[in-house]
Amino acid sequence: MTNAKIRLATVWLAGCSGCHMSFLDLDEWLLELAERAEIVYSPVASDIKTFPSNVDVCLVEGGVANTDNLELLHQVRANSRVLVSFGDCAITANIPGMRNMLNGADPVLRRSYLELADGSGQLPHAPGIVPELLERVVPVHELVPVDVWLPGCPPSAERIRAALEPLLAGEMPQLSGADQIRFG
Amino acid sequence: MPEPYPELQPVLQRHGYRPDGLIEVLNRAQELHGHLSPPLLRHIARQLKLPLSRVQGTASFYHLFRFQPPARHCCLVCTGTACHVLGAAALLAALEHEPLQERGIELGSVRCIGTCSGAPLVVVDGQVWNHQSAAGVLDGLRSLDP
Amino acid sequence: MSVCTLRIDNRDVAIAAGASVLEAARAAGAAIPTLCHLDGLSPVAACRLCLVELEGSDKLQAACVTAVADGMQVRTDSPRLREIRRSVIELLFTEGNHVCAICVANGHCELQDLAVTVGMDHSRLPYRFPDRHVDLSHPLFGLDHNRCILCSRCVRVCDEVEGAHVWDIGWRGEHCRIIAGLDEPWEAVNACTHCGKCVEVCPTGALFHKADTSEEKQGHPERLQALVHARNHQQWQP
Amino acid sequence: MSGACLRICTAASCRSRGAETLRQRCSALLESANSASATQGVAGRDVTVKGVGCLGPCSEGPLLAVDAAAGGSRLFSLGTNGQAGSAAVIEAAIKAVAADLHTAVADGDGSAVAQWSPPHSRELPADDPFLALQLRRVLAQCGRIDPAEIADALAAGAYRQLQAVLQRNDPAGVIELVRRSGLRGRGGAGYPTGLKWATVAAMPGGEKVVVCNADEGDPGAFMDRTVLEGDPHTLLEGMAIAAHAVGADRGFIYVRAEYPLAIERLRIAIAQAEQHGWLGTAIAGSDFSFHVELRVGAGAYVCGEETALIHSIEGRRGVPRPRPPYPAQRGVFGLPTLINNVETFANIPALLRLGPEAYAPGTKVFSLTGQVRRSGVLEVPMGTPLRTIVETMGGGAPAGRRIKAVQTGGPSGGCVPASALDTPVDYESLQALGTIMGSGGMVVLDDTTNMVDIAAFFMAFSREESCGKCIPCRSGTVQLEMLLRKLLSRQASELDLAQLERLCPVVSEASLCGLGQSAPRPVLSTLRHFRGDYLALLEPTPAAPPQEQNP
Repeated sequence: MTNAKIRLATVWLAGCSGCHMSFLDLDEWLLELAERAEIVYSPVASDIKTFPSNVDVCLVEGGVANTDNLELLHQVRANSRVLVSFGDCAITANIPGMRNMLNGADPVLRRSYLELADGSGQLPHAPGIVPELLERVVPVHELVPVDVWLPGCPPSAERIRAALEPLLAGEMPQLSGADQIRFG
Repeated sequence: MPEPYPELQPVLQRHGYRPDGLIEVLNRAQELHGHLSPPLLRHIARQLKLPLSRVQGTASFYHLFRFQPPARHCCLVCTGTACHVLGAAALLAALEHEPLQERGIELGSVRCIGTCSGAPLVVVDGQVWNHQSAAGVLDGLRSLDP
Repeated sequence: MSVCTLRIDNRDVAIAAGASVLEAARAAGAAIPTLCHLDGLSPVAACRLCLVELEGSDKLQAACVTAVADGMQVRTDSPRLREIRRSVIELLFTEGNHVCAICVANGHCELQDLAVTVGMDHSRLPYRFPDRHVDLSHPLFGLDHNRCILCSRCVRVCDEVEGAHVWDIGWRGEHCRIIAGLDEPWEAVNACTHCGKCVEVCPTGALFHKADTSEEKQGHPERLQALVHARNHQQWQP
Repeated sequence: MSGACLRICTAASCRSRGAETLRQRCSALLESANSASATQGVAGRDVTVKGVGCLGPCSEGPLLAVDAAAGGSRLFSLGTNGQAGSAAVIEAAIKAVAADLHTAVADGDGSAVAQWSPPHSRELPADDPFLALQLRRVLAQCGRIDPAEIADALAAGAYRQLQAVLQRNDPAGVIELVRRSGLRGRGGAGYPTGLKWATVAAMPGGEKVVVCNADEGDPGAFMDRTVLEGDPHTLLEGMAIAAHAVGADRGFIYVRAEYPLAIERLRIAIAQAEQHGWLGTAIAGSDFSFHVELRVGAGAYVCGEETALIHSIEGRRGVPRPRPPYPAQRGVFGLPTLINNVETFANIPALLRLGPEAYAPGTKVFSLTGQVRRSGVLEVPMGTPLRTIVETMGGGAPAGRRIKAVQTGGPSGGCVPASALDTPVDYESLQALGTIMGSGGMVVLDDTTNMVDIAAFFMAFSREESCGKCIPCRSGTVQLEMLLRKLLSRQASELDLAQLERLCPVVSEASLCGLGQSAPRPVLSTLRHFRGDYLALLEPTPAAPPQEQNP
């Protein structure tokens, strides 16, 4: 069994990390998961800083909002067999995507750092340190092919488990019904 | 209190103050007043005994009804098929870059006026100008009264 | 009253002549999704979710406005219909700004439920993120255009049941939006009786009670239906 | 007519080239010459000038025809032929023509004018294919009569068929003649006209309505405008015959606001017909009454859809509703309503005059425009090959270019590739190619055209004109246009192309009315015949110029 461990990663793009919190809500099943999967990259379960190669399953939380998100997503896609779009932000852009209604990165920065600033606001500018915002926050599948969609804000622990169980067994999950695919 | 908008009485009468005359009345009202202002729309709604939202909903459905006063001059670029294949999009784009508004000229587009042999064409204050280029239109617009 | 016999999904159904295919299908237990339709209001066939296949015709028909006929053979489910229904829901989601997580109607929303019904775990079409407004001028209610799907239930209930005709649909095409009065703030329209029927029939969180916060809005279309029944039959259920 | 006659086309296209000014000048000039000759006792200078409807090849306008008293006429193009007709150029040309005419009149009598050729003009010989290959029935009097003078129309035979119909008083017989002629709706859908009339006639109830759909909205189409501006009485006569046949006493003409001259001509024609007893109460001494009202649109393409048109006549948003009930069952004000388009009604007098057998298979009026040497309005026998129209009559693509496709049917139609130009123009043949006859707009596209751009153009049109009631059309057209724009900006992948091909049938099958149902057709048609244009855009670098694909 230990030889057959799948290599599991989770990444956190533009989201609130709530999906990851929900992942931690799997509680004691996490122990079972640890038996069957090796967590090779994760903001909540690993200290590895660079995305590894040869990943079997990667859960991607969050929309794609800046250049760092975009770069990481391309690494994820290039190195993962199954990419799971994990939660509403990854699937719809959701809350981070609400900035898209302002129509562009510049209006968003101006609104946040100048118009709503109390006094001496200034636009952040630190090339190479602060990643540039993309013009709009984009759902993961609009940028790279996605294999599994796991909606929810956040997806409940049960829902996450319903998706992971088949993946651990090397199968693709078939999610349906309000318990498994309802947004929100 | 005197009846407001007495000039609308003939068209209202012709349609017997019936709701089905709404578009005809709106057409006439705009002809007389240049645009459909809220007081004018309220008056028409009252005369035809129609809910305000029905009058506004109907007026806003049709492209030619307008709720703002028109500029002194109006330049419509025809964007019908024949004009399109003969360069209307570039013509419109070029004119959009000109500060026409400052000169009291409203720029718009129209979807085919059915005189396609003059494509690409513009309609300036109701007059058709055939076979136009951006430079030609701008030249012509310069000769309009300021 | 004469009776029509028809087949719906290979089940025989007998129903009063003049009934709609939708009514017949529901009587037969066939689940046809609907959104703009609401019992008690006139049908408009705008949402296209209730399209069905009729034997002998290539053209799909909206079940809500198609009258039953003797010998009619109806199919309410097929790969073609499933594709259309999912696409319609995707088009609705991508057209507005439907952020379920923060919506008053989360958990009680007909659009959200239909996404589940049609198996929409993501939209294959890009979200458009339109710039829309929220009207909070009314003392009791709000209208969030971001969540409006233009089903026109509010327009019809206000016109057909309340008789106030506060609402209508303004403008055209992609620019369509619900308008009050002369496209004024809701509060400025004297015709409004503050009855709240529009809020109760709204399938999403577009029209809401201001007191409601996330997940707290529950629609009450049954109250409208009780009212219409009472009025039509002079029968009340106290 | 005893003297010579100058017929000057004052329809919208020639009018935009100064034709109305020309007519006024010539008219004034001859009037003064005639009155001078009358006072001087010089006889024979009986030359008349009249403004007439479309003479055909609009690209050659302004057009002027000179009729000799002895018969025979010559057609002249005063056109600058493609040159930007600035006001100054037009004014100079008009002055020159008027001055020359003045000399001709001063020099002689009517026969001198009959020999006259305007300066700087080009005579279009009678055997010019654009003229010679036409079969003018709907447009028989268009360009001959003065549309603002009912006397002129009456002299040319207007209302004679109506009179005969009223004398025979056999409505069912008229419907049978229409049915036997095989006439089909000229508005686009091609529904059998006789069947439609019979359906309305069979509806119970005393009150019925006849509606003429003159909301000619397809961009690049102006057949109906030509009839309205050039010979409105033929339309009114056709409507009155239809009203008598189906038992209606009330009629509406719904005309688009973008046609101000057509509206003016219709108002005059209706008023004159009423004065002469050809419309109104107890027409021509019979007990048949028919009152026609003009309704002017306000800019909404979708109002060409019949249920939307009904709503607009009723003063509502021009939003379509599901059918049934069909307008024949429940139309304007809930009454049984017959709706036909302008050209359909205008066919009726000729149909009755010739009889159904001699009439069949009828004619079709087309407006030929786009990247073609000669554009304008032409009427040809149904089934004329497309090649005859665009190459022989229209002269083909401009110099140095080749025809790539012909677009028919406007935003609801598709593109016929050059390889299929031998297709006869009829309802079925065009449908087999994935397009439609439509109302008659024919836009020639040459080999500089990118067909994806054409598809995007029409999708943008449908998006703008969608009424917004049903979601597949309201939002589907937006998504389809976004996909096409993505292609045009070379950012699309094969997945996007697949998405495009998936979404098209959804929009066409799920939309409520014809606008949405046919909105994807320009995409599907160009995908079918010019897939190469799409594939070339998928590549990141510009590929070789797209070649036309063989279907």
